[in-house]
Amino acid sequence: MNPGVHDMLAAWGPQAGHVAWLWNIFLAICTVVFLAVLAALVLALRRAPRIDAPAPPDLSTVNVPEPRLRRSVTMAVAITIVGLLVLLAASVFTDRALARLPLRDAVNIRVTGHQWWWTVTYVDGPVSETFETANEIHVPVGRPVVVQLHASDVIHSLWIPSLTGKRDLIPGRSATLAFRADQPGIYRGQCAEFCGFQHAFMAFEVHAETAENFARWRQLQLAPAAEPAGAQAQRGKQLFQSIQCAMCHAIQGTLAQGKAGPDLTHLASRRTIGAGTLPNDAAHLASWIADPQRHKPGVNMPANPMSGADLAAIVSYLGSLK
Amino acid sequence: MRQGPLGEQPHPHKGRTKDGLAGGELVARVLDATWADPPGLWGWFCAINHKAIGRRFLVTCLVFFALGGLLAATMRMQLSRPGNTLVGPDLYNQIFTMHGSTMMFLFAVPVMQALAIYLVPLMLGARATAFPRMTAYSYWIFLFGGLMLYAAFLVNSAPDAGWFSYVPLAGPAYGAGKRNDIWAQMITFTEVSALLDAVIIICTVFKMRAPGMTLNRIPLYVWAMLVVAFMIMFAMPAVALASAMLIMDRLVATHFFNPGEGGDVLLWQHLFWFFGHPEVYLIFIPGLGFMSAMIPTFARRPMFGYTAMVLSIIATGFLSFGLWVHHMFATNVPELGKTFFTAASMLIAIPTAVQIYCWIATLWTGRLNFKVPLYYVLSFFVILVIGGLTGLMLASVSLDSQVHDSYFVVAHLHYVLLGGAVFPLFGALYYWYPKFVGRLMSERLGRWSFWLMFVGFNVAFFPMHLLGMNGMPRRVYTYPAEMGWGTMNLVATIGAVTLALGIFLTLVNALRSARHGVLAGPDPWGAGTLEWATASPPRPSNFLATPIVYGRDPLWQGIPEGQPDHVSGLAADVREVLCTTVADAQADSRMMYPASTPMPFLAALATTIFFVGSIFTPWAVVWGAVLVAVPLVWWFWPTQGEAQEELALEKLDASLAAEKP
Amino acid sequence: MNEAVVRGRALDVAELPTVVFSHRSLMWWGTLGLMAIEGFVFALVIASYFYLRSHQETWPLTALPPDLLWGTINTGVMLASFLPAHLAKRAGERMDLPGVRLWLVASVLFGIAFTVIRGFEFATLNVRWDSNAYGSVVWLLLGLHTTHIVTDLLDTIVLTVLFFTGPLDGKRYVDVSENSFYWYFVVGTWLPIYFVIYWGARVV
Amino acid sequence: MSARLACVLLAASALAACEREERHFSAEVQNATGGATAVRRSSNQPGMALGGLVKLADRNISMYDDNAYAIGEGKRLFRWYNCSGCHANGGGGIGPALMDSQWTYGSDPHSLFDTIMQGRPNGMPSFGGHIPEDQVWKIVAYVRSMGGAVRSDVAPSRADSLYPGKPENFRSPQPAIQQGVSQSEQPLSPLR
Repeated sequence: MNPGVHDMLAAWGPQAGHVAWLWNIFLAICTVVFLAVLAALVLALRRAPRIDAPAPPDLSTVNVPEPRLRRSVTMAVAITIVGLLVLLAASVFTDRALARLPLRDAVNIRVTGHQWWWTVTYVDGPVSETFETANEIHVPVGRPVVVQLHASDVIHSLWIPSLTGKRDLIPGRSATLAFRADQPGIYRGQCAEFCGFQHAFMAFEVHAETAENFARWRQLQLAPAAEPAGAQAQRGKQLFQSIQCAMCHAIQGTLAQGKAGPDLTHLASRRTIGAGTLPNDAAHLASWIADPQRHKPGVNMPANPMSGADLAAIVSYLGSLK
Repeated sequence: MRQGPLGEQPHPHKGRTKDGLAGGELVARVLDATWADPPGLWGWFCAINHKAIGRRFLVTCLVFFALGGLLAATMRMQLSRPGNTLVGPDLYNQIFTMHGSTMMFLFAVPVMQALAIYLVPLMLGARATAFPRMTAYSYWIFLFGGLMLYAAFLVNSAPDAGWFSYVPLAGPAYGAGKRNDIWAQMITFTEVSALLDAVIIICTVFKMRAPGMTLNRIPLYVWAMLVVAFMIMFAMPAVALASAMLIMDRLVATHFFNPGEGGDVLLWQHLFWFFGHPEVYLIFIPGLGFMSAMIPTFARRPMFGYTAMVLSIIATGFLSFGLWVHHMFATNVPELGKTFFTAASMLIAIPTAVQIYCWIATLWTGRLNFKVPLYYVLSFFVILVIGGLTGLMLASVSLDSQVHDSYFVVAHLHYVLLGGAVFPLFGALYYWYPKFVGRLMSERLGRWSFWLMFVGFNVAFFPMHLLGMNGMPRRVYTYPAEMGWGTMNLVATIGAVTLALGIFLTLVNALRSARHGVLAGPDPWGAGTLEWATASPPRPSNFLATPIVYGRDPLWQGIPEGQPDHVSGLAADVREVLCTTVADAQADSRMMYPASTPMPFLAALATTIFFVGSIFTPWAVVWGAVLVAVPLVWWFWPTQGEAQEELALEKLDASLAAEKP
Repeated sequence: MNEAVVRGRALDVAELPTVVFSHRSLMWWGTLGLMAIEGFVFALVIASYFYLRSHQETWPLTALPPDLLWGTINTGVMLASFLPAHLAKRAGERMDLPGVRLWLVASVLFGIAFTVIRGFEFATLNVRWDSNAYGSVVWLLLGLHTTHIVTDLLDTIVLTVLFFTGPLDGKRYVDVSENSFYWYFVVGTWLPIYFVIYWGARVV
Repeated sequence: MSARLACVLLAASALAACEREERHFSAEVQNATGGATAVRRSSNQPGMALGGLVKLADRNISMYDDNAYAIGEGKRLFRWYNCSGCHANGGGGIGPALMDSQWTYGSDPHSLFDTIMQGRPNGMPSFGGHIPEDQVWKIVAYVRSMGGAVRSDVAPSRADSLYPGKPENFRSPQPAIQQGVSQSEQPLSPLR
């Protein structure tokens, strides 16, 4: 499965772009400094005569000033300071540029971090217009996105290398992060603050789409779950609402209203399950439901021992939730 | 001869034999007998001689270094290929927490203090550290703290929330069991030890320098350790306090970090990084000290720009307290504040640059005696400089927002800490080994070890910069194959193995050379500072007669015509030392030192019971305090004999003597 | 008399004093070091107090401010205890045994007095350490200072007993001086702590 | 002799520590009768009602009494499954309190397990089939900790939330709570 773009230098939005620009400046200046120091060192080593036994020390410099050396060192320090000022200026300039992202007609999203997955809530418009999904953020290309960051348990950190730098989600604090995607595509994001057993598999995806695709997706998400066609899927729905599934998961338009786990109303429309752990297809879904601990040890979803028929039924039901 | 206030009689004969070169071999033997720790196993527990303690301290730290290294190797094995299942997430979290905590709290800072405990008195021409029993106590407490941590690891109770123990993950709600209480208490142990050693080093440097060693003649290494000691006094309390708050939150339900009850999780980060950032410089500045000690010796000339060097070290010490927020750029602290911390973080590059240029200038105008220590010194210029430059990148708020908490940071911090501290430390071990052991280490093995370490290090850590920029976060126990991080991780693992091999070679070298090394003699490198003026290894009293100093490199600059060259008149049959004035080190007073005693060991044992007990019940604070008080009072209480010896040596100040007949 | 004299190539220090006070004594520097550390811990706790306070609209959260009575009385008693401490120090530096004994005993009595009053202070804080963050930080602050009081009280008691039983020598007078020096510190640090605990919860 | 005793004690404490700190990810614990044998005592069920019988505890052992992580999980599930909705934080409300000494249906492990699985008349829903039994055992252990029935070095401390009174690790054992048998006393407990 192609994981999506995840490289801070492969910048596909203005925020990551500014930082990539800053990176190049830092890289250039630092490389020059590094080479200069090495050159000075190598020259010093080539120039200074070798001796192997500890010869008597050269005391000619005791209490005698060394004007030439002092001049060179002072010069080097002066150059260093200038270099640092340039870096500082570039850095501050970039900070300002990042802060200046125009936010007119922004898409407002609330992202809540959990151990080890993400709730994504689209909060624009009246309550009837808001909806919730998980581990997959869809954004329209060219429109700014303002993300309100919350944490439900421990500290997490939202990072989408190709779109924007990271920002922590801190319990008891609120923060926002603004970015824009300028090219359609799939960008991988990941939790960047150590948050327990499955910090490693706490990923998500940003799907940047054209305005109309985004609108279509949005309409789809607003709708309640489709009524499954076919006996097996029907039975799957019954099972889902009666056994443990419904205790944690919600499927809008059914009796399943659990709030502890990801909302599954449109599960089949997502690319991954388990917060980027597995691709979302029938086989993986079945094996995930049967025993998530095999794929993501420590995850809060328990193993669900059940007959093959039941499992198949539930999988086919979930598969129908486009 | 004076009488005691309660009619105590002065000791009949003690204190008659005085030291000084005039006394010859006889006095030398008396001095050895006086200053030697008692023999045998019991004597081992009574030892308070700073060389014995320093040697043990050093070895203990190196053992912890090896353990931390093994943990690192395990992590590299686990990460060598995607989806590896060598260790699961639970164990991995314990391992990387143990690795970080071990390296930071049980190796990097203590090893520097251990060397200082051994070297500083020798470099100052003193007979011992100030407060020798406290020196021993701080070693024992450190040892027991480390043992507790590893004992916990063996019974699956190792901390698992990272060496930074961020709440709430490490707090009561998400850190089940005792794992993070163990961490918090390990902090208490190591902080007590570090703080006591800091006070000891400061007092030794201020009051116990050889006559004539004015402030502007103190060796640069000692200056570095002095600054470090001051930094410890103001950095370590922060983490000690934070860990106390943490353990109280976990055990007695206080709410310091509970947002639900008015607490704040960022309070932890502020307190922790107020310690955590200076911590980096606590590790790095002694490295600078090693550089400044070795470069003049191997360039065969005095250090260029002594004053600039001293001022730079002090400046670094001060500035290091103004940077902590750059570890919190990803949190929602005010933007303006962030800019300030960016500026401060860049500012601190200047004093380091000054020192680097002064060293290059010294090498430039010197004649090079190319021995293994110099190799390690030179590697500093490659590795540390790279680490410092990536540090500038992390100092920039916006750049940090990308690389923060990614593998880029892992690469950066290892470039700084290994380049700035471990490589110079290895140089220092090769440099001072003959002083500890009396024999030189093998040059050939040394060069092999160096090149393996140097190449291995860069192969292991350079790729991590790229991994970080490619989106690989820190502290992950594995990663999916499709991320394409596999190859570079494999390379890093190969590098790590090479590095480990190089370190192992140095170990072999040290063990072999202890037997078969070339005899060193007092001054094998022809160095200029006082530790080389005495035998290798030094006699129990360090110096038969305290030297007198007339320059920055006493052994090079010698004694001016007609000036005295040593101190005489201190008791040889009683542990008597000379105290000098703080600024210009004039002989000022005499002081009697205590005899070797097991009290430090017993007190440390009691303290350990206290600390470990309080992990399980708050009441341990009460009965533990009583338990600790007993050996401490015993420790303080003078015996009849001590009082008599005191009186035998006692002289009052002129003013007092006037009114006391 | 009693300074180092040059004899040939040697600097003879046999005549230097062994009993020296304040900045001439190693002890003084050691005590100063510990004071710096502990003082900084107090400073950090106070900083934490105001940090937590700065993130709240209401302070002291849901609790009532502590009653002023006992805390203020204790402040008075502590300030008064400067005197015996100071006189003990002076007597020590004059090596005057009766004086030392008298003022050490006085200091011990004062120490006991405000350890007892401290008990009442805890009782009238009007908050528990586990009620909320305010309670936690106030208990921590008061608890830390109490630890210092108790330790120094024990030191003083031990020293007093020693001065009645012996064995004594000149160096012990230096201990008296240092003990009082540390006492100054404990009392000195109390003043800011008093204002934080008792007025930090009142003054907005 | 004393040395051997010391070794035994050390080993014992080490084992205790090991079990306290274990993180059991997958439910290798089966401590309920193989087939469902008991009727539900409550018509009230979460989600869509399940027909059929429920399982009962087959041993009077509280599986997780010595495991801090599992009890912590129990505490989380107690919130997730909204037990606190009726029992508050053990203080009681719509449902009875769980930290006092009145236990209508018995407070030993198997009674607690059965109460959760079968439900009880007038209110307590029957969770059999709605919660995996391994999780039920975790909740059982947590409920026991509310009454101070588990070791204080294992019981959870305060939550990161509003202060709900004494944390579990400070509760003194309620006289009426039968201690039952905790699995570390089982030579061949199913956890090993």
